[in-house]
Amino acid sequence: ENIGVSMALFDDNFLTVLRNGMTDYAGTLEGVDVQVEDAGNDVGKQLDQVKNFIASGVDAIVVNPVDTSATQAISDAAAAAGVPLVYVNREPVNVDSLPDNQAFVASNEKDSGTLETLEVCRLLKEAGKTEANILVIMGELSNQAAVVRTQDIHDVIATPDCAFMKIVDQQTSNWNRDQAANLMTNWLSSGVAFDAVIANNDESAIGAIQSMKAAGIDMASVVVGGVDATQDALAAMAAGDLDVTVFQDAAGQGQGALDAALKLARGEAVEQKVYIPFQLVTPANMADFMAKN
Amino acid sequence: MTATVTATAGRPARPPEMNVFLGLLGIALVFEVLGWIFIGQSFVFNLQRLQIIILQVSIVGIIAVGVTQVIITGGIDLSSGSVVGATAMIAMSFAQVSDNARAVYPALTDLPVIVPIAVALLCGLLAGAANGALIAYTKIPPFIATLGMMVAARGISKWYTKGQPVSFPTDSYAAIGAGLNPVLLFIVIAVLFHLALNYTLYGKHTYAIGSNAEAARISGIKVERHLVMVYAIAGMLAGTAALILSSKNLTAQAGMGVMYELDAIAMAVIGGVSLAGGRGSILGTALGMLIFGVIISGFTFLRIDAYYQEMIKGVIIVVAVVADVARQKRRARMV
Amino acid sequence: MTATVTATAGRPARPPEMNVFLGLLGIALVFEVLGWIFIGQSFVFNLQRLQIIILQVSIVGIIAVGVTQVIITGGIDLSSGSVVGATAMIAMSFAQVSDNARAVYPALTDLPVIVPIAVALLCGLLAGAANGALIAYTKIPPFIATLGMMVAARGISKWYTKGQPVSFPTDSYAAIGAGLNPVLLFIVIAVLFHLALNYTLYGKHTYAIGSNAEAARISGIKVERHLVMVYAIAGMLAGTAALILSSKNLTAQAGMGVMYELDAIAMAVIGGVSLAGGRGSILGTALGMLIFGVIISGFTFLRIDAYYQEMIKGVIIVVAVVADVARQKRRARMV
Amino acid sequence: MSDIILETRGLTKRYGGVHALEDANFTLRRGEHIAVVGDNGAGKSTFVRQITAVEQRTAGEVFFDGQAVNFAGPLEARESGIETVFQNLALADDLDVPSNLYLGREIIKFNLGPFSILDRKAMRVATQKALDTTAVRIPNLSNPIRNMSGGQRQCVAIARAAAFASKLIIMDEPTAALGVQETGQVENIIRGLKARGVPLILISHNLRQVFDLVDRIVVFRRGRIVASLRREETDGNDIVSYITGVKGGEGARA
Amino acid sequence: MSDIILETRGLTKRYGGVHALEDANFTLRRGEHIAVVGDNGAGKSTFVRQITAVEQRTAGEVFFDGQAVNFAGPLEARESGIETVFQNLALADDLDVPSNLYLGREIIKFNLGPFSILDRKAMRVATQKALDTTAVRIPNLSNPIRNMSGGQRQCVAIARAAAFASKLIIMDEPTAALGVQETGQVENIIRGLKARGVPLILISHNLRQVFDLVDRIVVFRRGRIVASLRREETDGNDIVSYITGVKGGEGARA
Ligand SMILES: Nc1ncnc2c1ncn2[C@@H]1O[C@H](COP(=O)(O)OP(=O)(O)OP(=O)(O)O)[C@@H](O)[C@H]1O
Ligand SMILES: Nc1ncnc2c1ncn2[C@@H]1O[C@H](COP(=O)(O)OP(=O)(O)OP(=O)(O)O)[C@@H](O)[C@H]1O
Ligand SMILES: [Mg+2]
Ligand SMILES: [Mg+2]
Repeated sequence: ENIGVSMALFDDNFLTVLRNGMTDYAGTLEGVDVQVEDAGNDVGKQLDQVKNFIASGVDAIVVNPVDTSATQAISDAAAAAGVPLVYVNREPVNVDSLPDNQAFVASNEKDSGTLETLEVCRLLKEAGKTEANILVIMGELSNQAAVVRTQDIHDVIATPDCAFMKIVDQQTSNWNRDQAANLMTNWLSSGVAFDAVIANNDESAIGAIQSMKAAGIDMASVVVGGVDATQDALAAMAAGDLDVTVFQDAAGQGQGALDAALKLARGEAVEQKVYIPFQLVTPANMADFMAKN
Repeated sequence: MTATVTATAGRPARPPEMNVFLGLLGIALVFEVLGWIFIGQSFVFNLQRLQIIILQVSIVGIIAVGVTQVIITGGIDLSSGSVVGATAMIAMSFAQVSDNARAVYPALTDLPVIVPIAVALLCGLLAGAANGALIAYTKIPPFIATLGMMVAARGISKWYTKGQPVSFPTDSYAAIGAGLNPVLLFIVIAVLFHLALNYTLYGKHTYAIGSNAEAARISGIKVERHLVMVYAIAGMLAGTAALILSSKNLTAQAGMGVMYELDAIAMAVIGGVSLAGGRGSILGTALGMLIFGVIISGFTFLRIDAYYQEMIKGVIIVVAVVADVARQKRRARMV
Repeated sequence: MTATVTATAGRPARPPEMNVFLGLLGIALVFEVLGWIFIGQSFVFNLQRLQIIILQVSIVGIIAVGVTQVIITGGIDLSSGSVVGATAMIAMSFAQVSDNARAVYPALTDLPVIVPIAVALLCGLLAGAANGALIAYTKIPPFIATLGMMVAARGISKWYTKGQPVSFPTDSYAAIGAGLNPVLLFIVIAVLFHLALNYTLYGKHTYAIGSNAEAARISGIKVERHLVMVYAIAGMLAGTAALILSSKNLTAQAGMGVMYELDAIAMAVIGGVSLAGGRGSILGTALGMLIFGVIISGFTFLRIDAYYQEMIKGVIIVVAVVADVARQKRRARMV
Repeated sequence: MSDIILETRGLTKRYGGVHALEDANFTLRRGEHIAVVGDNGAGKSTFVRQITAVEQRTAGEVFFDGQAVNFAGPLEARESGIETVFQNLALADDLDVPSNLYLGREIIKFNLGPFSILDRKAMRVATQKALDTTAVRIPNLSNPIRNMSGGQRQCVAIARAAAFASKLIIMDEPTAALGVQETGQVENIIRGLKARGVPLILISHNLRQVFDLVDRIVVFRRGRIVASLRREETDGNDIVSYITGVKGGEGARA
Repeated sequence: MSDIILETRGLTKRYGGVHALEDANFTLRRGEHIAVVGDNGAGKSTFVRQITAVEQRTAGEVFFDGQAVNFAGPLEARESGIETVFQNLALADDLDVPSNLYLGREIIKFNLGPFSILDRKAMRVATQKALDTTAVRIPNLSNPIRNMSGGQRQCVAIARAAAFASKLIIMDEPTAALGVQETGQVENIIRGLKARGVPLILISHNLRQVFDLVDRIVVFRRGRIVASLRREETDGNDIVSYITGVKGGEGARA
């Protein structure tokens, strides 16, 4: 079978793991040919890629949506051509109206930022804070994950339990370690007092950590949270710098999506909605995740 | 005794568009042959594929039509991709259905489709006119003026809904970019601008400014006003592209249109439009656009690993222009 | 009867860099005043801030030094950001420690630091030389040649490890970009190239080519060879930037350096380097770079909402160049 | 109606510290042909650039057709009736000959504002006629100007000015690049303008030509007008001594 | 050693359908000064561009200094000893006068390959000297060439060629933009070259100048050489009849 895969973007660490999980798994299967395309974070391009797959006569398509609200057009195109379709990683907006030969294997992005912020909230309480200043480092402002994760932070802080936390500033690092490092140094130079840094991804958290360490700040006195549980992040956690991150089974999602696509292509029944939960990673359980991402 | 007349009027040289066309055929042929060898099917003789080849580039193609005129005046427009993003967000927010819980303007839903269309054209026009006015009246390089607009417009699209995508358009809005409409719209626009550039005052002055702006000014062409018009039209075409793109995808996103400006410029230059200004045609740009379409579809067709696609695309852009330059030089030299 | 001599030698006009410097002071002053009003502290008189102002732009500044020469020859380099990405990936993969389970080349870990340094410089040099050779020998526009390289190099960086980040460098590699080293390296490079452009054959020929390439060729300058050299050096500086960037961040990723090329070009142009070629200086570019640094730090300092920052940045780029152009015009017209 | 078509008072232009033109007082009567001569860098082209508003003057006044004028740019100058052949020929290199001749005043078949349809055939025919008056031989009118010889380009520029002549024509070294035959033709064009009563300012280094054609000769030297002499009251040697500074004092009223 | 420094046989250049130069047979002896005259578009500049390899010829052979040559470009031509003043002055507008004069052969203080240190003072002094020979007045040598008058630019180009004169100098309408005084000076430079025995090809529309300066006059017409006459055996009217086509047949050996 030929399976066409359209990834939201290639130069994203998490999605890279997912993608490699899929291709590695395909390598173990007999007669399965996976063709992966890079949508470059462009919804228009993604739709065109799906149509190109259809024109080339693939047996099934896997889409990692650039934007979960753009999935209607993709579903329509695949349905019109009768090609099975599986969404992976991000829950499509039309999840409740998917045709029979479409499915999704995804996580709910709302969970990631919520888990992260709740844990930071818990750690701050544990440290006996009654008032805590938070710095937020956002991902790329045009990116959905960044928007949702940032909203999660605000939502958690809005709950009475964590209302003692106060966001003093929130800026963007564009997912980028270098920009996050510069951002943190700028904050430090402004003398902003803070108790925790909540970043939309691990790279940004690591950038902030590097700057804080360069400025001689004791990392035990600051709570830092990220999302992704990348190798670098786990190393930072092992060093005691990073306090919280959130793991998502990227490789597992990739495998699951490919399996679903193959089954649909063969006309077998599949579960239409498969939720893969996010998991909180702390120094306590980090050993379990070391080999995963 | 009479002098011999050896200097005869040159027969009209082969138009540069011919070269681009041959290039297009060549590339398609390569895919066709490789297709039979590796995939066992035809690349070209597949109606669905021919449609997607044009469909997937016609939106950027509309931008490229605007960019072509801009380049002919000797300018450049780096802002078109970002203008697409910002315009799509704004226009789409006036095209949402009422049963959408998260409408940007809950009070302004289910509007007639003319409203978002007017908004899109106006947004594009304003952005383009701002580019043009800056370039014409402050004399800053087009590269910088449109770079500033690029950064600012992307900022606007991120700020407009704080990064939230805008979705759930009305049916009439969704119809704009449905099916092969983008292709039809592209063809109409391309033909109109082909005529405008070749048979009207507008076109003559566009070429004159690109050829020698000082001469154009001294000759009485209102260079500043004309430049504003050219950039404004380019902006409006970017607005049109935003309209079609968001309608086709049923959503508008802050990140829409990233890099479209470079693709549009590349299409024009591959089609023989000179970055020095004064030379080029819509026909050439349309051919350049098709080359892009063929390459993108060809890659998927041959199942070329995505990792290699960008490398190969970079090489093809360069090779296409190299070939065109070389052919023109040879023609000038020998014939 | 003797004729009156009214045409006297002009006193040396105020160098354009002076304008840029005044612009820099002006912007810093605005932040200083706003700082006292809104934040209640000084913007400028803060050692840590002065350091970060320079530190955060010095890596792009190194690229901008290379781009400045390229622009002086009348060219442009859109590939530098992508070259940074690709070079960082490749160089870093030769700088990994052995106790890293996922090293790219498990057999090639703990290498002496000279190896990744040499690799980075070589990669940058090759990419730049390829740009230069294309431009010089096939005569395609620099915009297109470097656009092709931009796309291709980004493809390489994504392909190299299939998108996996490359981390865990050796201590000696990590030391390259630690602390204020990026600033020191920038200063050394800027001074070297300032001298080269002003006092050597290299500089003279660079300006001559940008001013009139045909004249330069007829006068016996080996234009092609020189262009290859200029672009190769620019590539090498991008390689140097990749080295420092990946070392500073202890990681290399496929997305590194995105948009750096535009920032570098903007720095040069804000610093008075003419996109038409023939005019500009490293000093101007350095000042343009500082303007960028001040703006970035100023935004964070004033806690301006991230959503507005890009819009304001776009406006500032344009205003800076508009002001510079206006001042130069006024000077030429009146004095 | 005054007898004077153009007058400048105290016209001055400085570039940085370079005093290219100082306190030029100049008068041109209706129908009069005046030559402006002077060494290289004497300020002749600068003088023309101020009158035609290609540059903005540093000081002084310009009166045209009885009124003080302050043109914002060359377009305004042209619209009020001043046609100019500039020293650095203002031609659009990528356009063909008819397009250049009619640049900015194209013949229109159908008026649609900026999108008016051009009458290309009419322009082509009229161009051929205009060129015939200059006797220049241009094998293919549709070739872009880029490919023409220096003289051919010059003839296109002159044909353009002559074809649209109205109140005043200024020519900055129009025959510098021309051959014997074309020079003769241009001189004939100038004589035709004289007969039609169109006033002319001719900048030229060719004293033979100057004495053949004009009524009065104005000499520039180092940015100043040092002499203004009727053709009859002077001769070549006299003019040369003014040009070279052997004669000529603080400046003269032209 | 042959007496002939430059010879062309059947030199031909076509641009598309335009036969700009047809079958030109031309000979220049050592020390000889030849003028090339002809109407605009007659092919004079084209002839020069072929010899100096600015363009590649369509057909024909060029012999220089006794050898068949096939220069790859103007640089090679110059390196083998041909200095040229092109019609469209090859100057770098943004550079100052000394930089232009020494473009491509800068004086060096300290050799470091491409990064050799320039001796700016020496070039400045030498430039002033070279310019003195042309009598042009340039107020400020450090001004970029962009701001110079047409004549000043021309003088810089001529000074450059004269200063580095070696085996052959070609000047394409060198005095077209020049004033009376500067024209005189350039003519003096040319006489100086004659005295030094440097051969010269002078393209000019100024017949007075041509008869004053050269040994032989070659007439181009419509891409062909139609006459080649020693100065003594002809006069102005004769030349004009060749230029205009009244005289002259299928072509002549120059
Ligand atoms: N833009 C400028 N900036 C500085 N100096 C200038 C500028 N334009 C002209 N000049 C100077 O002004 C003086 C007069 O120049 P102008 O071009 O008027 O001379 P001209 O009389 O026309 O000479 P020519 O006969 O050579 O054309 C010259 O010394 C020239 O160098
Ligand atoms: N690149 C080109 N393409 C097409 N035609 C050209 C090109 N260059 C020159 N020509 C034509 O070749 C002919 C000869 O031109 P050339 O420049 O040699 O004339 P010339 O004798 O130097 O004239 P002038 O005295 O006006 O300088 C002209 O008809 C011209 O239009
Ligand atoms: Mg002049
Ligand atoms: Mg010529």
